[in-house]
Amino acid sequence: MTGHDHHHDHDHSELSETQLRVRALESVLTEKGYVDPAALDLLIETYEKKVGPRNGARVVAKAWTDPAYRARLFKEATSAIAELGYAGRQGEHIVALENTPTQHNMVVCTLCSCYPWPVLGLPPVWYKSAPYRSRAVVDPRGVLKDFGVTLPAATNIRVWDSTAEIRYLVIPLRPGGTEGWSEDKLAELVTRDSMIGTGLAKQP
Amino acid sequence: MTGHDHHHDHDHSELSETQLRVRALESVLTEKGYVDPAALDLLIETYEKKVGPRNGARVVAKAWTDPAYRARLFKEATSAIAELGYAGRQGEHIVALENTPTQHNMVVCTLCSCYPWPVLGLPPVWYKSAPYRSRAVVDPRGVLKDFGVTLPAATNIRVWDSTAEIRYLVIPLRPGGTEGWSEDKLAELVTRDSMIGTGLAKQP
Amino acid sequence: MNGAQDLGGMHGFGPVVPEPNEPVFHSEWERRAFALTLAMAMPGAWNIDMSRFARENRPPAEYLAMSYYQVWFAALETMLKQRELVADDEIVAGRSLHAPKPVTRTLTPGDVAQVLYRGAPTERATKSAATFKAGDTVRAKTINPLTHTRLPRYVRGRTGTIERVIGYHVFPDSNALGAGENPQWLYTVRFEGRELWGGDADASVTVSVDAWEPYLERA
Amino acid sequence: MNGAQDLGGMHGFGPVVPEPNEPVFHSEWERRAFALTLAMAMPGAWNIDMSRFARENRPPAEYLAMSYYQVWFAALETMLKQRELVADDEIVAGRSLHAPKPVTRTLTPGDVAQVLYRGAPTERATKSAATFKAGDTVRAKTINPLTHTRLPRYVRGRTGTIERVIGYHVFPDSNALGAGENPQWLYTVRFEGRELWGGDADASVTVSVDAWEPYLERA
Repeated sequence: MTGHDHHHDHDHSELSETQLRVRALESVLTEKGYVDPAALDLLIETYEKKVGPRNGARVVAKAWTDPAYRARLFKEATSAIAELGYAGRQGEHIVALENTPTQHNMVVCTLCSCYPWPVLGLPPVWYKSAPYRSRAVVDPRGVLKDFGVTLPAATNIRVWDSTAEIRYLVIPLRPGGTEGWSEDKLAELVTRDSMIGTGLAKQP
Repeated sequence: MTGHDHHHDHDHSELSETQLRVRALESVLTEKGYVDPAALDLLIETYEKKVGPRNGARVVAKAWTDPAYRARLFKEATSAIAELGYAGRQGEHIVALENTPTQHNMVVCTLCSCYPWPVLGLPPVWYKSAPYRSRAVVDPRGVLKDFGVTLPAATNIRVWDSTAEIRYLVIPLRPGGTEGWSEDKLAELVTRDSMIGTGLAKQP
Repeated sequence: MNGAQDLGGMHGFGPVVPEPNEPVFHSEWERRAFALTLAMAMPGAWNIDMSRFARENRPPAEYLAMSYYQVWFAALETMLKQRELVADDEIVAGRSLHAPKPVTRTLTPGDVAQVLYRGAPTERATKSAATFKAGDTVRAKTINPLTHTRLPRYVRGRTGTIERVIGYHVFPDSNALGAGENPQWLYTVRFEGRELWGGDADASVTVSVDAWEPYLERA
Repeated sequence: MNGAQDLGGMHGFGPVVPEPNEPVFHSEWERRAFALTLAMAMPGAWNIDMSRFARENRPPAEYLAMSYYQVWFAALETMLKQRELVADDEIVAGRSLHAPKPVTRTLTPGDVAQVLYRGAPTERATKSAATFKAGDTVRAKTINPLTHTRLPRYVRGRTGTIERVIGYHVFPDSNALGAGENPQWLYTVRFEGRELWGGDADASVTVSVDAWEPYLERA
């Protein structure tokens, strides 16, 4: 009944059990010729090393500096993002959401873990967790508080529940005091959370 | 991940842990003078030995044989039931529900475990369980199937979710072929489940 | 609160499994946890709505993994600690380490029969006339309080019919908070199964809940 | 299904806890479970909606107690067994004990980049005109299928506005059952927070879902 301690113990034994089961299943699937371990390695390497929120940050920085790109991005994000070479799985149909001084966007998937992989990589644990999925749609300001973010009461909050195959990318507000910055330098200000809507871009 | 086996192991260690915790807490509460173990024994004895579905069966058998009692029962069940000496905790406000050939009643408490203790005793595990609480309100015929009961498609089913302090007692249909039976003999046909609505009275 | 206790209409729990010849209790600790819960209500001075909230107010994964008397016992511990009747170190030690808090009454063996027979009726003298009458069409309000409520999610926003004006009863949403009994008119509201679950649902099913007036609006 | 996966609006899970400098994976088995899941879709010949249903279709207490990749892995095992690609004794033994089932394609290292880059678009050539247009007022239908659906409980029966006609997309409710892609018009439907959660909710909040035409009716 000491819910917490107990659950930790539980998790640990569960983890090693899981580790063994996963290894066993991989052996079976490999022996049967259903999977090629080298392909598995490549899949892992792709999402661990190559695809991540730096992709999205480049999209945002370009949108901040290039008005024509910004226009294409809000008109048809999938192709505008593909211009930078980002496309594919879990980003087949992307929509860019424009934060403004009066509207803040926040993205969630209450039913599972839908997330725009090509621009943000794989979702963090909190994004897939019950606390976020349950509360984002009913108490987005409370969720923002968990991230240390307080928006003005006058800012409207728009929550997007990713219930279909459309993936949403928030384009945060460009911080003041960054006039004349290069795209590369601006991209450093773009955090993953600012593109989900649980954070803001860093102040310079 | 072998959900079932795993959960059983989990339950067993949890049980002994719980056993120790309950014993420890009883010692603390007794030493502090908050509880008297003799009063605890009496509470347990009351619900383990004295109060149970035989009480409700007597009410039903009387309602089957005594039209004036039946009328009082459906008009004001709490006092009609008190005539037989059954009253009190978790039965302060009782309503009797009349099964007819065209309407079957079933009682549930989706939010916790509300149950008419003075006439039925303490609820069985299945009544407090997630399968019953989740399904009774949406699929009562499916629940009845779990109990081996099939009602005619033409019978309307009325489900009562005990969300307040009103406690419901189903008065099942009197089985045919019991003309002239004594109340005592009839009471033998009245099962607990028939007074919840997940069963019917036994056939003679 | 929209916790794991609000189970009406959820899927995935599998069949109902009745236990043949089920005993009243399945182990000695269940007997004691049950009796302790009943006996402590008097010195603890909490009401049934506070108890229910203490039971449901836990992480859903925990609520669903615990047996029903485990939930009761955990809630008893919670309430004892909240009121500083028992301290954590005493629970660990299994004995009293601090002076007891003065309590107004404890349950004696001589009290038991009478206390159980009396129960705790929730009907109160009316202070107002009931707004609705049998036959009225009402809608269950859309509310989502973080605190205790007895309006299940599956009826919120749904339209039904007042079947019976039950009486004027203690309002759990207030009583659970220690904000007074705040009695309100209580009604049995009957809903068509199809109103609750949609056009594919069994047309022969109706479902009722007992709902206090603040839960309802005229439809 | 109204399983534990349908979390929108539930209470009791506590705060969101971001992890500083979170790694992409937290252990080697997460890496392998992730990659196995992606790689097996080709020989397994299941679609994403079947995968989602295999993940959510488990007892709620289990779903909530498992980590996310544990859920993925359990679903992978389920789908492999359902299709008889792997047998229980092989899972226990950790090696192949029976002849493999013929599969049409497996994922080679040479495929990976292209397969990921291509993805699996769900838009299809339209076969009908969209019933609704931007600005229309619609109600999310009351449905409670035991099978896979992407209409969360918290919007059912609620009235919102069509904000955007997205396109004509594969319908998960059919696709998850192996009953064909059955594409349907897909819309972004926006709801006022107060319509979903009641008058006490934050008036500055709106919430949208993407909903296929069969989920909607004119309000």
